[in-house]
Amino acid sequence: MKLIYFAWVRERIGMAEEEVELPAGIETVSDLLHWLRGRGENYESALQAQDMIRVAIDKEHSDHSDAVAGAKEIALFPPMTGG
Amino acid sequence: MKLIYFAWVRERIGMAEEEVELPAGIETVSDLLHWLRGRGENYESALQAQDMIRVAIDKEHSDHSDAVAGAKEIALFPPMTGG
Amino acid sequence: MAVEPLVRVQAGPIDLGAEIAALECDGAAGALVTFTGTCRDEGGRLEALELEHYPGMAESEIARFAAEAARRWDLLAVAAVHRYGRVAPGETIVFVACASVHRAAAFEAAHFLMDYMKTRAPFWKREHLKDGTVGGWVESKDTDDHAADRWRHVL
Amino acid sequence: MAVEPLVRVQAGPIDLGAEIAALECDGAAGALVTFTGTCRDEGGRLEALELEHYPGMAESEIARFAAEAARRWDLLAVAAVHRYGRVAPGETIVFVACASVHRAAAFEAAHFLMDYMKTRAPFWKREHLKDGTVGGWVESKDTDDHAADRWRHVL
Repeated sequence: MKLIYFAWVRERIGMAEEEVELPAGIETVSDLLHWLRGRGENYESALQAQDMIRVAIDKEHSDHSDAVAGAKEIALFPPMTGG
Repeated sequence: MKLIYFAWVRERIGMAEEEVELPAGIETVSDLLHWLRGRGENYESALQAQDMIRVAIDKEHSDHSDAVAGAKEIALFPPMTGG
Repeated sequence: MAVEPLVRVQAGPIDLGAEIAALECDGAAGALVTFTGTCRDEGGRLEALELEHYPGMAESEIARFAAEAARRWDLLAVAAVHRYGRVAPGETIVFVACASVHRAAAFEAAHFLMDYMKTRAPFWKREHLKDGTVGGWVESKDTDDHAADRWRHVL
Repeated sequence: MAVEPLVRVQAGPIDLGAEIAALECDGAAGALVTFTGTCRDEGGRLEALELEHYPGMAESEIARFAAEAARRWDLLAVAAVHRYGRVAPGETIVFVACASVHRAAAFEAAHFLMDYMKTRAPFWKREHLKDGTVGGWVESKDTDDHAADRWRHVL
Protein backbone atom coordinates (compact mmCIF):
# COMPACT_ATOMS: atom_id res chain seq x y z
CA MET A 1 0.00 0.00 0.00
CA LYS A 2 1.24 3.48 -0.84
CA LEU A 3 1.30 6.12 1.89
CA ILE A 4 1.62 9.76 0.87
CA TYR A 5 2.26 12.76 3.13
CA PHE A 6 1.74 16.50 2.74
CA ALA A 7 2.82 19.79 4.33
CA TRP A 8 4.16 19.48 7.91
CA VAL A 9 3.22 15.80 8.10
CA ARG A 10 5.57 15.22 5.13
CA GLU A 11 8.28 17.41 6.66
CA ARG A 12 8.21 15.74 10.08
CA ILE A 13 8.15 12.21 8.70
CA GLY A 14 10.95 13.23 6.36
CA MET A 15 9.59 11.79 3.13
CA ALA A 16 6.81 12.47 0.66
CA GLU A 17 5.68 8.88 0.19
CA GLU A 18 6.52 5.26 0.86
CA GLU A 19 5.28 1.74 0.21
CA VAL A 20 4.30 -0.26 3.30
CA GLU A 21 3.07 -3.76 4.08
CA LEU A 22 0.47 -3.50 6.80
CA PRO A 23 0.71 -6.15 9.52
CA ALA A 24 -2.37 -8.19 10.36
CA GLY A 25 -4.83 -6.40 12.65
CA ILE A 26 -4.61 -2.94 11.05
CA GLU A 27 -8.22 -2.51 10.06
CA THR A 28 -9.03 1.20 10.27
CA VAL A 29 -7.29 4.48 9.56
CA SER A 30 -7.01 4.90 13.33
CA ASP A 31 -5.19 1.56 13.60
CA LEU A 32 -2.86 2.65 10.79
CA LEU A 33 -2.02 5.94 12.56
CA HIS A 34 -1.22 4.14 15.82
CA TRP A 35 0.95 1.64 14.02
CA LEU A 36 2.85 4.36 12.14
CA ARG A 37 3.51 6.28 15.38
CA GLY A 38 5.31 3.22 16.70
CA ARG A 39 7.69 3.19 13.75
CA GLY A 40 9.91 6.02 15.00
CA GLU A 41 10.39 9.49 16.44
CA ASN A 42 9.70 11.15 13.11
CA TYR A 43 6.31 9.44 12.75
CA GLU A 44 5.42 10.13 16.37
CA SER A 45 6.27 13.82 15.93
CA ALA A 46 4.18 14.06 12.75
CA LEU A 47 1.16 12.13 13.96
CA GLN A 48 0.95 12.63 17.72
CA ALA A 49 -1.84 15.20 17.41
CA GLN A 50 -3.72 12.31 15.87
CA ASP A 51 -7.18 13.91 15.91
CA MET A 52 -5.85 16.72 13.76
CA ILE A 53 -4.58 14.46 10.98
CA ARG A 54 -6.77 14.41 7.89
CA VAL A 55 -6.96 11.33 5.70
CA ALA A 56 -7.79 10.58 2.10
CA ILE A 57 -8.19 7.01 0.86
CA ASP A 58 -7.63 6.75 -2.88
CA LYS A 59 -7.99 10.54 -3.14
CA GLU A 60 -11.29 10.78 -1.26
CA HIS A 61 -11.72 12.38 2.17
CA SER A 62 -12.14 9.65 4.78
CA ASP A 63 -12.67 9.27 8.50
CA HIS A 64 -10.37 7.73 11.09
CA SER A 65 -12.93 4.97 11.55
CA ASP A 66 -12.91 4.00 7.86
CA ALA A 67 -11.48 0.63 6.81
CA VAL A 68 -8.14 0.58 5.03
CA ALA A 69 -8.67 -2.79 3.33
CA GLY A 70 -8.45 -2.53 -0.44
CA ALA A 71 -6.93 0.97 -0.43
CA LYS A 72 -4.18 1.58 -2.97
CA GLU A 73 -3.11 4.99 -1.68
CA ILE A 74 -3.67 6.55 1.71
CA ALA A 75 -2.73 10.21 2.16
CA LEU A 76 -2.12 11.83 5.57
CA PHE A 77 -2.03 15.60 5.95
CA PRO A 78 -2.82 18.59 8.20
CA PRO A 79 -6.10 20.53 7.95
CA MET A 80 -6.26 22.19 4.55
CA THR A 81 -5.57 25.88 4.04
CA GLY A 82 -6.46 26.48 0.40
CA GLY A 83 -8.54 29.26 -1.11
CA MET B 1 -42.46 73.77 -7.45
CA LYS B 2 -41.01 71.48 -10.10
CA LEU B 3 -42.67 68.14 -10.74
CA ILE B 4 -40.73 65.51 -12.66
CA TYR B 5 -42.03 62.21 -14.04
CA PHE B 6 -40.36 58.97 -15.12
CA ALA B 7 -41.13 55.83 -17.13
CA TRP B 8 -44.85 55.07 -17.59
CA VAL B 9 -45.86 57.88 -15.25
CA ARG B 10 -44.11 60.28 -17.65
CA GLU B 11 -45.64 58.60 -20.69
CA ARG B 12 -49.20 58.63 -19.37
CA ILE B 13 -49.06 62.22 -18.16
CA GLY B 14 -47.51 63.14 -21.48
CA MET B 15 -44.61 65.26 -20.25
CA ALA B 16 -41.30 64.82 -18.44
CA GLU B 17 -41.64 67.77 -16.08
CA GLU B 18 -43.63 70.87 -15.27
CA GLU B 19 -43.76 73.81 -12.86
CA VAL B 20 -46.85 73.98 -10.67
CA GLU B 21 -48.26 76.32 -8.04
CA LEU B 22 -49.81 74.20 -5.33
CA PRO B 23 -53.16 75.47 -4.01
CA ALA B 24 -53.57 75.94 -0.29
CA GLY B 25 -54.34 72.75 1.62
CA ILE B 26 -51.90 70.47 -0.24
CA GLU B 27 -49.75 69.39 2.66
CA THR B 28 -48.56 65.87 1.97
CA VAL B 29 -47.43 63.84 -1.04
CA SER B 30 -50.76 62.06 -0.80
CA ASP B 31 -52.61 65.37 -1.07
CA LEU B 32 -50.46 66.26 -4.10
CA LEU B 33 -51.30 62.98 -5.84
CA HIS B 34 -55.03 63.44 -5.27
CA TRP B 35 -54.87 67.01 -6.56
CA LEU B 36 -52.91 65.98 -9.68
CA ARG B 37 -55.43 63.23 -10.46
CA GLY B 38 -58.14 65.89 -10.63
CA ARG B 39 -56.24 67.82 -13.28
CA GLY B 40 -57.19 65.57 -16.19
CA GLU B 41 -57.52 62.14 -17.75
CA ASN B 42 -53.79 61.83 -18.35
CA TYR B 43 -52.96 62.42 -14.68
CA GLU B 44 -55.73 60.09 -13.52
CA SER B 45 -54.47 57.35 -15.85
CA ALA B 46 -50.88 57.80 -14.62
CA LEU B 47 -51.63 58.05 -10.91
CA GLN B 48 -54.81 56.04 -10.27
CA ALA B 49 -52.85 53.09 -8.82
CA GLN B 50 -51.78 55.64 -6.25
CA ASP B 51 -50.24 53.18 -3.78
CA MET B 52 -47.85 52.04 -6.47
CA ILE B 53 -46.45 55.49 -7.18
CA ARG B 54 -43.01 56.10 -5.72
CA VAL B 55 -41.93 59.59 -4.71
CA ALA B 56 -38.66 61.45 -4.30
CA ILE B 57 -38.51 64.89 -2.71
CA ASP B 58 -35.41 66.79 -3.78
CA LYS B 59 -33.87 63.51 -5.00
CA GLU B 60 -34.49 61.55 -1.81
CA HIS B 61 -36.95 58.67 -1.46
CA SER B 62 -40.01 59.84 0.45
CA ASP B 63 -43.32 58.50 1.74
CA HIS B 64 -46.83 59.49 0.72
CA SER B 65 -47.33 60.90 4.20
CA ASP B 66 -44.32 63.24 3.94
CA ALA B 67 -44.86 67.01 3.81
CA VAL B 68 -44.30 68.80 0.51
CA ALA B 69 -43.65 72.22 2.05
CA GLY B 70 -40.25 73.57 1.08
CA ALA B 71 -39.64 71.02 -1.68
CA LYS B 72 -38.01 72.34 -4.83
CA GLU B 73 -38.44 69.21 -6.94
CA ILE B 74 -40.84 66.32 -6.48
CA ALA B 75 -40.41 63.26 -8.70
CA LEU B 76 -43.15 60.68 -9.29
CA PHE B 77 -42.36 57.31 -10.82
CA PRO B 78 -43.23 53.59 -10.90
CA PRO B 79 -41.38 51.02 -8.76
CA MET B 80 -37.76 50.91 -9.87
CA THR B 81 -36.38 48.13 -12.05
CA GLY B 82 -32.67 48.80 -12.13
CA GLY B 83 -29.78 46.42 -11.66
CA MET C 1 -11.75 54.36 8.55
CA ALA C 2 -14.42 54.22 5.85
CA VAL C 3 -13.39 53.60 2.26
CA GLU C 4 -14.30 56.00 -0.52
CA PRO C 5 -16.87 54.25 -2.73
CA LEU C 6 -16.32 54.46 -6.46
CA VAL C 7 -19.73 55.18 -8.00
CA ARG C 8 -20.60 55.93 -11.62
CA VAL C 9 -23.70 56.16 -13.79
CA GLN C 10 -22.83 56.10 -17.48
CA ALA C 11 -24.26 55.72 -20.98
CA GLY C 12 -21.27 53.87 -22.44
CA PRO C 13 -20.30 50.21 -22.02
CA ILE C 14 -18.83 48.96 -18.76
CA ASP C 15 -15.32 47.55 -19.19
CA LEU C 16 -15.10 44.75 -16.62
CA GLY C 17 -11.36 44.30 -16.88
CA ALA C 18 -10.74 48.01 -16.37
CA GLU C 19 -13.19 48.18 -13.44
CA ILE C 20 -11.51 45.26 -11.67
CA ALA C 21 -8.02 46.64 -12.36
CA ALA C 22 -9.07 50.03 -10.92
CA LEU C 23 -9.93 48.32 -7.63
CA GLU C 24 -6.35 47.43 -6.73
CA CYS C 25 -6.47 48.06 -3.03
CA ASP C 26 -2.77 47.68 -2.17
CA GLY C 27 -1.55 44.53 -0.50
CA ALA C 28 -4.17 44.32 2.22
CA ALA C 29 -7.22 42.86 0.47
CA GLY C 30 -7.60 39.13 0.30
CA ALA C 31 -11.11 38.72 -1.03
CA LEU C 32 -12.81 40.43 -3.96
CA VAL C 33 -16.40 39.68 -4.92
CA THR C 34 -17.84 41.10 -8.11
CA PHE C 35 -21.37 41.04 -9.46
CA THR C 36 -22.12 41.62 -13.12
CA GLY C 37 -25.68 41.98 -14.34
CA THR C 38 -26.01 41.31 -18.04
CA CYS C 39 -28.77 42.13 -20.49
CA ARG C 40 -30.45 38.82 -21.41
CA ASP C 41 -31.63 38.16 -24.96
CA GLU C 42 -34.99 36.81 -23.75
CA GLY C 43 -34.88 33.83 -26.06
CA GLY C 44 -33.73 35.92 -29.00
CA ARG C 45 -36.73 38.29 -28.90
CA LEU C 46 -34.89 41.27 -27.46
CA GLU C 47 -33.20 43.92 -29.60
CA ALA C 48 -32.16 46.12 -26.67
CA LEU C 49 -33.13 47.30 -23.21
CA GLU C 50 -33.74 51.00 -22.73
CA LEU C 51 -32.81 52.21 -19.27
CA GLU C 52 -34.35 55.46 -18.11
CA HIS C 53 -32.82 57.02 -15.00
CA TYR C 54 -33.18 60.02 -12.72
CA PRO C 55 -29.96 61.99 -13.24
CA GLY C 56 -28.46 63.19 -10.01
CA MET C 57 -30.58 60.98 -7.80
CA ALA C 58 -29.28 57.79 -9.45
CA GLU C 59 -25.72 58.69 -8.50
CA SER C 60 -26.59 59.93 -5.03
CA GLU C 61 -28.72 56.89 -4.14
CA ILE C 62 -26.08 54.42 -5.31
CA ALA C 63 -23.43 56.36 -3.40
CA ARG C 64 -25.66 56.18 -0.33
CA PHE C 65 -26.01 52.36 -0.54
CA ALA C 66 -22.30 51.95 -1.20
CA ALA C 67 -21.46 54.06 1.85
CA GLU C 68 -23.94 52.01 3.90
CA ALA C 69 -22.25 48.79 2.75
CA ALA C 70 -18.88 50.22 3.79
CA ARG C 71 -20.36 51.16 7.17
CA ARG C 72 -21.88 47.72 7.83
CA TRP C 73 -18.99 45.57 6.62
CA ASP C 74 -15.25 45.83 6.92
CA LEU C 75 -14.47 46.75 3.31
CA LEU C 76 -11.26 47.87 1.64
CA ALA C 77 -12.92 48.91 -1.61
CA VAL C 78 -16.44 49.33 -2.98
CA ALA C 79 -17.40 50.08 -6.55
CA ALA C 80 -20.80 50.35 -8.21
CA VAL C 81 -21.37 51.27 -11.85
CA HIS C 82 -24.78 51.39 -13.56
CA ARG C 83 -25.57 52.03 -17.22
CA TYR C 84 -28.43 54.02 -18.66
CA GLY C 85 -29.70 54.41 -22.22
CA ARG C 86 -29.75 51.54 -24.72
CA VAL C 87 -28.09 48.30 -23.72
CA ALA C 88 -27.77 45.36 -26.14
CA PRO C 89 -28.13 41.69 -25.10
CA GLY C 90 -24.87 40.39 -23.67
CA GLU C 91 -23.78 43.83 -22.47
CA THR C 92 -23.28 44.63 -18.80
CA ILE C 93 -26.01 46.70 -17.14
CA VAL C 94 -24.59 46.87 -13.65
CA PHE C 95 -21.28 46.11 -11.98
CA VAL C 96 -20.67 45.90 -8.25
CA ALA C 97 -17.43 44.99 -6.48
CA CYS C 98 -16.54 44.69 -2.80
CA ALA C 99 -13.07 43.92 -1.47
CA SER C 100 -12.30 42.89 2.08
CA VAL C 101 -9.83 40.95 4.15
CA HIS C 102 -12.67 38.49 4.84
CA ARG C 103 -14.56 36.69 2.09
CA ALA C 104 -17.87 36.62 4.01
CA ALA C 105 -17.84 40.44 4.30
CA ALA C 106 -17.11 40.81 0.59
CA PHE C 107 -19.90 38.38 -0.39
CA GLU C 108 -22.49 39.89 1.93
CA ALA C 109 -21.71 43.50 1.09
CA ALA C 110 -21.89 42.86 -2.67
CA HIS C 111 -25.19 40.97 -2.28
CA PHE C 112 -26.63 43.75 -0.12
CA LEU C 113 -25.57 46.41 -2.61
CA MET C 114 -27.18 44.55 -5.51
CA ASP C 115 -30.44 43.94 -3.64
CA TYR C 116 -30.67 47.68 -2.99
CA MET C 117 -29.68 48.63 -6.53
CA LYS C 118 -32.58 46.50 -7.81
CA THR C 119 -35.21 48.15 -5.68
CA ARG C 120 -34.05 51.64 -4.71
CA ALA C 121 -31.82 53.02 -7.45
CA PRO C 122 -34.00 55.17 -9.76
CA PHE C 123 -33.75 53.23 -13.03
CA TRP C 124 -36.56 51.87 -15.20
CA LYS C 125 -36.20 49.28 -17.93
CA ARG C 126 -38.17 49.03 -21.16
CA GLU C 127 -37.83 46.34 -23.83
CA HIS C 128 -37.22 47.03 -27.50
CA LEU C 129 -38.03 43.90 -29.47
CA LYS C 130 -36.44 42.52 -32.63
CA ASP C 131 -39.76 42.75 -34.47
CA GLY C 132 -39.48 46.56 -34.19
CA THR C 133 -42.10 47.03 -31.48
CA VAL C 134 -41.44 48.67 -28.16
CA GLY C 135 -42.36 46.25 -25.40
CA GLY C 136 -43.72 47.30 -22.04
CA TRP C 137 -41.88 48.68 -19.07
CA VAL C 138 -40.37 45.84 -17.08
CA GLU C 139 -42.43 45.24 -13.94
CA SER C 140 -40.80 45.23 -10.54
CA LYS C 141 -40.77 41.94 -8.69
CA ASP C 142 -41.97 41.26 -5.17
CA THR C 143 -39.02 38.91 -4.80
CA ASP C 144 -36.69 41.86 -5.29
CA ASP C 145 -38.46 43.83 -2.56
CA HIS C 146 -38.23 40.88 -0.20
CA ALA C 147 -34.56 40.45 -1.05
CA ALA C 148 -33.90 44.08 -0.12
CA ASP C 149 -36.07 43.89 3.00
CA ARG C 150 -34.09 41.11 4.61
CA TRP C 151 -31.04 43.37 5.00
CA ARG C 152 -33.01 45.58 7.41
CA HIS C 153 -32.37 42.93 10.03
CA VAL C 154 -28.68 42.46 9.38
CA LEU C 155 -26.32 43.86 12.06
CA MET D 1 -29.83 19.90 -17.03
CA ALA D 2 -26.61 20.27 -15.08
CA VAL D 3 -23.87 22.54 -16.37
CA GLU D 4 -20.36 21.28 -17.01
CA PRO D 5 -18.12 22.89 -14.36
CA LEU D 6 -14.86 24.36 -15.59
CA VAL D 7 -12.19 23.31 -13.05
CA ARG D 8 -8.45 23.84 -13.20
CA VAL D 9 -5.47 23.56 -10.88
CA GLN D 10 -2.43 25.34 -12.28
CA ALA D 11 1.06 26.63 -11.45
CA GLY D 12 0.87 29.73 -13.67
CA PRO D 13 -0.93 33.03 -12.98
CA ILE D 14 -4.69 33.24 -13.24
CA ASP D 15 -5.82 35.70 -15.93
CA LEU D 16 -9.05 37.18 -14.57
CA GLY D 17 -10.12 38.81 -17.80
CA ALA D 18 -9.64 35.59 -19.74
CA GLU D 19 -11.47 33.54 -17.11
CA ILE D 20 -14.46 35.86 -17.15
CA ALA D 21 -14.50 36.02 -20.96
CA ALA D 22 -14.44 32.19 -21.12
CA LEU D 23 -17.65 32.11 -19.08
CA GLU D 24 -19.84 33.64 -21.79
CA CYS D 25 -22.95 31.53 -21.31
CA ASP D 26 -24.97 32.64 -24.35
CA GLY D 27 -27.85 35.06 -23.93
CA ALA D 28 -29.53 33.37 -20.99
CA ALA D 29 -27.45 34.41 -17.98
CA GLY D 30 -28.33 37.59 -16.15
CA ALA D 31 -26.17 37.39 -13.05
CA LEU D 32 -22.49 36.58 -12.71
CA VAL D 33 -20.75 36.50 -9.33
CA THR D 34 -17.00 36.10 -9.16
CA PHE D 35 -14.71 35.61 -6.20
CA THR D 36 -11.02 36.34 -6.38
CA GLY D 37 -8.70 35.41 -3.53
CA THR D 38 -5.47 37.36 -3.61
CA CYS D 39 -2.14 36.78 -1.87
CA ARG D 40 -1.81 39.49 0.80
CA ASP D 41 1.53 41.12 1.52
CA GLU D 42 1.06 40.76 5.29
CA GLY D 43 2.21 44.29 5.98
CA GLY D 44 5.13 43.99 3.58
CA ARG D 45 6.71 41.00 5.36
CA LEU D 46 5.75 38.42 2.76
CA GLU D 47 7.97 37.49 -0.20
CA ALA D 48 5.66 34.74 -1.50
CA LEU D 49 3.22 32.04 -0.49
CA GLU D 50 4.12 28.48 -1.34
CA LEU D 51 1.07 26.34 -2.05
CA GLU D 52 1.50 22.59 -1.77
CA HIS D 53 -1.30 20.47 -3.23
CA TYR D 54 -2.33 16.86 -3.72
CA PRO D 55 -2.24 16.37 -7.50
CA GLY D 56 -5.26 14.50 -8.77
CA MET D 57 -7.25 14.88 -5.59
CA ALA D 58 -7.15 18.70 -5.76
CA GLU D 59 -8.85 18.63 -9.18
CA SER D 60 -11.32 15.91 -8.29
CA GLU D 61 -12.38 17.54 -4.99
CA ILE D 62 -12.90 20.95 -6.59
CA ALA D 63 -14.86 19.31 -9.41
CA ARG D 64 -16.98 17.58 -6.80
CA PHE D 65 -17.85 20.86 -5.00
CA ALA D 66 -18.53 22.60 -8.30
CA ALA D 67 -20.90 19.81 -9.36
CA GLU D 68 -22.60 20.01 -5.95
CA ALA D 69 -23.07 23.78 -6.38
CA ALA D 70 -24.61 23.16 -9.81
CA ARG D 71 -26.91 20.56 -8.28
CA ARG D 72 -28.09 22.80 -5.43
CA TRP D 73 -28.55 26.01 -7.38
CA ASP D 74 -29.88 26.80 -10.82
CA LEU D 75 -26.59 27.70 -12.49
CA LEU D 76 -25.73 28.38 -16.11
CA ALA D 77 -21.97 28.27 -15.59
CA VAL D 78 -19.52 27.37 -12.82
CA ALA D 79 -15.78 27.86 -12.88
CA ALA D 80 -13.16 27.23 -10.20
CA VAL D 81 -9.43 27.72 -10.68
CA HIS D 82 -6.79 27.25 -7.96
CA ARG D 83 -3.07 27.90 -8.14
CA TYR D 84 -0.27 25.87 -6.62
CA GLY D 85 3.44 26.58 -6.27
CA ARG D 86 4.83 30.03 -5.49
CA VAL D 87 2.42 32.95 -5.51
CA ALA D 88 3.59 36.55 -5.04
CA PRO D 89 1.67 39.20 -3.07
CA GLY D 90 -1.02 40.75 -5.25
CA GLU D 91 -1.40 37.63 -7.39
CA THR D 92 -4.61 35.63 -7.52
CA ILE D 93 -4.63 32.35 -5.60
CA VAL D 94 -8.15 31.25 -6.34
CA PHE D 95 -10.92 32.26 -8.73
CA VAL D 96 -14.53 31.15 -8.55
CA ALA D 97 -17.40 32.22 -10.81
CA CYS D 98 -21.08 31.28 -10.85
CA ALA D 99 -23.57 32.48 -13.44
CA SER D 100 -27.33 32.19 -13.10
CA VAL D 101 -30.55 33.80 -14.21
CA HIS D 102 -31.06 34.79 -10.56
CA ARG D 103 -28.55 36.83 -8.60
CA ALA D 104 -29.27 35.12 -5.27
CA ALA D 105 -28.37 31.72 -6.76
CA ALA D 106 -25.14 33.10 -8.20
CA PHE D 107 -24.15 34.73 -4.88
CA GLU D 108 -24.97 31.71 -2.74
CA ALA D 109 -23.35 29.17 -5.05
CA ALA D 110 -20.11 31.16 -5.27
CA HIS D 111 -20.01 31.63 -1.49
CA PHE D 112 -20.68 27.93 -0.92
CA LEU D 113 -17.96 26.94 -3.36
CA MET D 114 -15.40 29.21 -1.66
CA ASP D 115 -16.26 27.99 1.82
CA TYR D 116 -15.64 24.43 0.66
CA MET D 117 -12.47 25.32 -1.23
CA LYS D 118 -11.07 26.77 2.01
CA THR D 119 -11.66 23.68 4.10
CA ARG D 120 -11.84 20.64 1.83
CA ALA D 121 -9.63 21.23 -1.21
CA PRO D 122 -6.22 19.62 -0.51
CA PHE D 123 -3.95 22.67 -0.53
CA TRP D 124 -1.54 23.85 2.18
CA LYS D 125 0.03 27.30 2.40
CA ARG D 126 3.47 28.18 3.70
CA GLU D 127 4.93 31.66 4.00
CA HIS D 128 8.27 32.73 2.55
CA LEU D 129 9.35 35.97 4.20
CA LYS D 130 11.27 38.90 2.77
CA ASP D 131 14.03 38.41 5.33
CA GLY D 132 14.85 35.11 3.60
CA THR D 133 13.38 32.82 6.24
CA VAL D 134 10.68 30.28 5.57
CA GLY D 135 7.72 30.99 7.83
CA GLY D 136 5.45 28.32 9.22
CA TRP D 137 2.63 26.51 7.56
CA VAL D 138 -0.50 28.64 7.68
CA GLU D 139 -2.88 27.28 10.30
CA SER D 140 -6.45 26.42 9.44
CA LYS D 141 -9.15 28.54 11.03
CA ASP D 142 -12.15 27.34 12.99
CA THR D 143 -14.11 30.13 11.35
CA ASP D 144 -13.49 28.50 7.97
CA ASP D 145 -14.80 25.16 9.25
CA HIS D 146 -17.89 26.83 10.63
CA ALA D 147 -18.42 28.68 7.34
CA ALA D 148 -18.33 25.38 5.46
CA ASP D 149 -20.52 23.63 8.03
CA ARG D 150 -23.43 26.00 7.63
CA TRP D 151 -24.05 24.82 4.06
CA ARG D 152 -24.95 21.36 5.37
CA HIS D 153 -28.30 22.82 6.32
CA VAL D 154 -28.98 24.62 3.07
CA LEU D 155 -31.68 23.09 0.83
